Amino acid sequence: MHAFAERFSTNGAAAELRRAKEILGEDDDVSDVMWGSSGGFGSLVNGVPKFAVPSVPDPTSFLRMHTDDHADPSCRIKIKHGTTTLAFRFKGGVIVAVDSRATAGSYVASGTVKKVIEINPYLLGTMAGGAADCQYWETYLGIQCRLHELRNRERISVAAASKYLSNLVYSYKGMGLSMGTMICGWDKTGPAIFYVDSDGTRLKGDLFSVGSGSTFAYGVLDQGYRWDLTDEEAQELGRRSIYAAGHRDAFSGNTINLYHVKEDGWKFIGNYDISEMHYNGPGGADGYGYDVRVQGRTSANPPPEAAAAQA
Amino acid sequence: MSIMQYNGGSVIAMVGKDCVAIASDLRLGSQAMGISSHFEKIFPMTDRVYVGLPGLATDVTTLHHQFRYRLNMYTIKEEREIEPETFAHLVSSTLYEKRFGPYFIEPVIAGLQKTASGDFKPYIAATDLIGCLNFAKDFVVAGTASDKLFGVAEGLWEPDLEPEDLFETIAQTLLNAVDRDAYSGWGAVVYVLTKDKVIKRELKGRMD
Amino acid sequence: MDVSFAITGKGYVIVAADTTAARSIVKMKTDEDKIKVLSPHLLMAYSGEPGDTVQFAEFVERNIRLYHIRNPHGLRPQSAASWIRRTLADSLRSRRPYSVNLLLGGYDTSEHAPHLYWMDYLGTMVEVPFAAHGYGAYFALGLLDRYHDPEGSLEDGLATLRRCIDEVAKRLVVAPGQYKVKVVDKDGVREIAL
Amino acid sequence: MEAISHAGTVLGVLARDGVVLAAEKKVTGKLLDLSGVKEGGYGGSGEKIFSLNANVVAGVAGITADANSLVNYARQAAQRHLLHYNEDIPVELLAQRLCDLKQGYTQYGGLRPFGVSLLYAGYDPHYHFQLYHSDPSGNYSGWKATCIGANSGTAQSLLKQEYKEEMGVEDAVALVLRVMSKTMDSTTLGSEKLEFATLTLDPVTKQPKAKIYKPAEVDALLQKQGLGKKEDTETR
Amino acid sequence: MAAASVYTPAGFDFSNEVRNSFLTERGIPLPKATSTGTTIVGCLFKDGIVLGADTRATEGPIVADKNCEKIHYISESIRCCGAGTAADTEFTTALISSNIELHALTTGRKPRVVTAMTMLKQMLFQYQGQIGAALVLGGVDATGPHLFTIHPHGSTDKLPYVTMGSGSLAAMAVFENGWRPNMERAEALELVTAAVSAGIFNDLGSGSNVDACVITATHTEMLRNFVKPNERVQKERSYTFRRGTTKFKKEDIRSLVVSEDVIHTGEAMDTS
Amino acid sequence: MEAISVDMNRLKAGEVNLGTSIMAVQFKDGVVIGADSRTTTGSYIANRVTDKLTHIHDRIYCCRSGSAADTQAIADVVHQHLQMYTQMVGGAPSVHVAANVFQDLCYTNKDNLSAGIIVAGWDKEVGPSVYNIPLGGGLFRQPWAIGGSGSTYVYGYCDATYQEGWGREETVNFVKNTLSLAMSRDGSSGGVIRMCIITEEGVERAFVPGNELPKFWEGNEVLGAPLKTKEVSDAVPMPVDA
Repeated sequence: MHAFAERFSTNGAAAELRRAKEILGEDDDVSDVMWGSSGGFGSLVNGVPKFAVPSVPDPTSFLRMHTDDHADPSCRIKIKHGTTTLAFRFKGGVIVAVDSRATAGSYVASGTVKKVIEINPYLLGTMAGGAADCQYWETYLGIQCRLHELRNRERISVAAASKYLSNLVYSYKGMGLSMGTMICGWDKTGPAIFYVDSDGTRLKGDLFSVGSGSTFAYGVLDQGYRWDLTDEEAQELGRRSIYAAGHRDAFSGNTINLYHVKEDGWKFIGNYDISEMHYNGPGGADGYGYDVRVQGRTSANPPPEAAAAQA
Repeated sequence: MSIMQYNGGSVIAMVGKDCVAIASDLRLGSQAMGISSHFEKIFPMTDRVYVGLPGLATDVTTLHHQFRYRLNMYTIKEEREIEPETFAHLVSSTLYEKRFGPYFIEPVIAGLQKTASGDFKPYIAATDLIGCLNFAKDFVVAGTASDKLFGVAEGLWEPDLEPEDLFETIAQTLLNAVDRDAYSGWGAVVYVLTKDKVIKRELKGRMD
Repeated sequence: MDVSFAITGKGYVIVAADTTAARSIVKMKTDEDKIKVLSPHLLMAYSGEPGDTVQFAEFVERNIRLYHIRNPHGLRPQSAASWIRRTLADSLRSRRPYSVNLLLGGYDTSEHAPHLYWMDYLGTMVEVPFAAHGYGAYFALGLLDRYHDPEGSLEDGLATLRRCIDEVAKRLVVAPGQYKVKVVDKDGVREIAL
Repeated sequence: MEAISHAGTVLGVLARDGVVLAAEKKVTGKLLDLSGVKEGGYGGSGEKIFSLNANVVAGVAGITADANSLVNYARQAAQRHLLHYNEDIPVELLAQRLCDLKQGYTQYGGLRPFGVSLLYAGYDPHYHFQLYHSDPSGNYSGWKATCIGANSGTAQSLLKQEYKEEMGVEDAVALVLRVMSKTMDSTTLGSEKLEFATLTLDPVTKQPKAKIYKPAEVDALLQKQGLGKKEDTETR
Repeated sequence: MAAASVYTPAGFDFSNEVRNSFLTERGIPLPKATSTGTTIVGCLFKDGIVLGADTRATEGPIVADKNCEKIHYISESIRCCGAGTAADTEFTTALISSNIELHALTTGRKPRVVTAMTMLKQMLFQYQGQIGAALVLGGVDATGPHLFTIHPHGSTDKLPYVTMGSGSLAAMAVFENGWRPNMERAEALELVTAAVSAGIFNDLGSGSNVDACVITATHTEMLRNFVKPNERVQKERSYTFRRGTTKFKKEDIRSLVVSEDVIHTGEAMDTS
Repeated sequence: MEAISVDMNRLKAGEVNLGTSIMAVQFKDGVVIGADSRTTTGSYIANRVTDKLTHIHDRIYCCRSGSAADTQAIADVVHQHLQMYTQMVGGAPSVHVAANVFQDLCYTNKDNLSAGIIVAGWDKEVGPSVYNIPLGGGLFRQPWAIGGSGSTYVYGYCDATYQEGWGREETVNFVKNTLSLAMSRDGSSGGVIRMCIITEEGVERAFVPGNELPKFWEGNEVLGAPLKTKEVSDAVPMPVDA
């Protein structure tokens, strides 16, 4: 009796599943079991995982009421925000660089957050916005990419993967998901970057930076960017840009994680402490910091005789 | 976002053996954006009285000038230098005068008080933004990282530290606390006051 | 939506401000000069609440001039900045505060050094080697940390300024089109065409 | 004016790297309690030389009570300037402020002018070291070396003879003491008759540093210049 | 030149009020002042009054001062415990103390408790509750012992045993159970200690030590930290750092030793 | 009615409130005034033995309801005022004068005060009199007046019971009964009853402890009481015709 009602209802599990299938454009002959194991990953067997929504008339505004710490600093749930991530394409592949700070209010909750999500050996996703949202959905994306490989006997393109993610999060639009991510990888078309966010925006591009410190990163990035950078120059540019953001933005900082995506997949270049970069730089010789860089230099220009008198 | 966090910044003062130390970070922010890493919040009022003014930066400057003025007037009238305890009350009443429209500053005072025998006794105090004095025998903290500073200092402080040990303790307390505060940091400065000298050191702190 | 920049270099300060006067979504004017010459060696770029800006700038200008007339010598940049800061901080406690952000660039002829002060509407003041107000600051500060040289020649300074302007033009949705650029050095104030 | 011509001489000499002030004390005597002066209280609570601000010291000649009142006014004016402009008051401006006040008292019937002349020794970034003189009428003028009080005429001509352009502060100290010893009524110079101050730049901070000599230091200085009292006259 | 006045007449200065409401309008909420969560009590006994207070000052959830003084001096035989906004209790009692002293000098008599009470209530009423001071006023004067509570809005009550502050409920429970007329000094002191302790242990806003004050016609005894039930135990380890742990960029040492001998004579000065 | 009951919302946040039942009744030789003794801050009883009957002059008292701070301040001011009046006029003020001073204060500051006051006393001109000054600052002379939050419960009782020409005994009993009834129904009134009997001869204080308040019908257990069942007779078989 209930099964009948459920089939035509517009909410509830079955409807969600129906809706998800429409979104994903799955045709009927690809049945649920073909999606692989359900072990350890939510209700995968039901298709798109779904959330328990607060049982109030308007869950979205309910959530906003309790999470929007700008309007009400005393609210219970403080969503972590503040981040700088960037990715850019150049002749040698894709550079992905992120900071590692997580804040809750003014409190630096962690300085060792991994904001690059290694979706598979050829795909990287970055993390800005809700940490949980990014982690969950990009891991889920990883599963889908693998399934794609198994089904189609070829690697998923960056475009397809990002489209998949975009569609997923778009279906939750207005429900409070918060993510701004860059899906970076190398496919048949070469290096590729797609920006995907929880509004449903999906952009293809050469150079993106996301997060509260992104403007500072853009400043350095844009000025130093060229298509024909060498690998070393490109990595240095990524590092310096994240440093700039980590330095100026209160909500970004701690360390830099740097990745380089090449034809044979991504490679983790290193983890760099921003303070270390400030004082000593990556090589231990040239600190990035303004004060370090200009030490001993002065704008004063006393006339020669005055300078002599001073001495 | 509280007005106290608008510019960020924190100050701590500690008592040692015949010495006191006062330290602050050097950040001046405009909310999340750092503007300057040379914004001093600690000011010498006399050779042996220092005041730290964490809070809204405009009031840091205004109060610094105000205190300097009132202090100089005091010195002119009294023809002697002010003692830290007297200065603490000057701070307190200056702030309480604005009880219903306060300056957004929580001052910290550190100094060496002249005793009857001619020695110097460590003195520290803090007030809230309307001038409620808080005398302490160990340490006082204020600013955006105050809750973090409370925790670290409570663990690290111990009585009768020699000036050099006090320097290490206050420096480590401050550096570690501000590393957990988004609005404080960008370098730090420590003053250690002993009976015959004042040591000022600019620390190599995290710059993010 | 105002954007202003200032950069010090060897013996000079460059102050640049956009020239747009906007009201709501409309550009009312595109050649507005938002940099006041306060004294032979002092420049002030102002931005903020329309109305307040000009009123305050003129108030400051008149008072600085009055000081110059009344007293044996003019105010040094440091003293002028301190006075302006105090006026702004006091105004904040008046019935209707000025909501003005300032960049003050001056050349101190007595110590032969350029000075640049960043000041916001609250009366916060700090001396910096380079500064920016408005949304431009978010793009320029990181860049200036990277490229600014305190001993740079005027050409170097202008090149750095151009980088800032380009960056803002590239990334800021409401980027202004034109800027007015003035320089103060030991010889006084002059305007420069970019 | 009358009071000033009887008052203790105050002498000021401007040097390349400093300013020197010296003053003759008139109020002396065995019964005068000098315990406070010995310590050299804040701002030189002597009788003739006062510190007006971090960058200005002044020597006064005239009615002591008026002088105290003026000194207080000057200190407050300097502090007000500091509060408004966050800089030490320029020396000329401080002289001007005092003269404005002094002039005001000459203008109205029933008000007695201040019977005080002052010498201001100061430093500011505009004109570096400066020496000014102001009289009860509210006139002021800048000098390289000048003198007020009793015997100022003699001293003035001595200064005119011996002053050399571009001399250093050491030479200026010697000159001042030499002139002082010749002008003063008493034969021997000693700390009970002389107040002394210099204003120089601190070699480290490059900030002006006023030094008002304590009695013991004055004596030591005189010894060094060979103008002091003989050993046996000194109080043991 | 437009210049700001520096000296303002005595009393409160409301000039920042406008600025702060301007800031509040811009969406910046005002911060909180230190308040004393507080348990303060007082009771009558055979020969006089016993006042008691805890010693914790809080700033929101943070304990700002672990051993503050809440029993304020009004005159030799009148004391006042304060709860509420710490600065308000501090300054209000200081002001009244000063006025009481002047009053005593003018009249040439020892001040009375009602006089202090009236001054306090009139001041608090004038500020319509804006001054957040909740007080317990006790003392002995020519007319005998008196004990009052004064609420922030200026209302007063005269009772044989009183409590105020966030811990007042816990403390009152102790009084209601244990207070009797004409108690001995020791009993009363014990009861007050028990009442404050009830606040210290059962109220989050109160804590640390018990201060007490015994006032009789002839003598006032201030028992600072009368009981210390919350002494901090010895730290198990010392965490001193090795000297040289902290890296610094710049050092500037200023000697405060005033060199008496500034004259470069080379020979020692005769200071015999 | 509306004006007399204390509007809780007009109290400032955290202010001490006299929840209160107060009353004054005139009889041929004088007046009897009475009040409960409860003072509350929120749900906490700040004072359970409050004296809300406040001395204003030798033969004039007032009963206070509303904000404790406001009414104490008003009473203090009026007290001072009448002392001055006595010195200047050379004789005791009439109750009418006292009531007018109260009314003037209450009316001119009506936006800043929450005070409901009953002024009662005896004077040479008119003998006993009772004046009611409710919240807005009106002034009404009444033979009896009740006020405070508890008064709403006992208007009917007063209307039904009061009679002119009572003597002292009846009046005291009337006040005692009325207040007891009000205190039993009103949560913010309670404690003890304090009374003053003001006559030409003097002022006499009376006090009824909480456990000696007049008792009225306080209800029986209704739910727990055994049901009164009608006796059911045994079934009688219907006669059937054989």
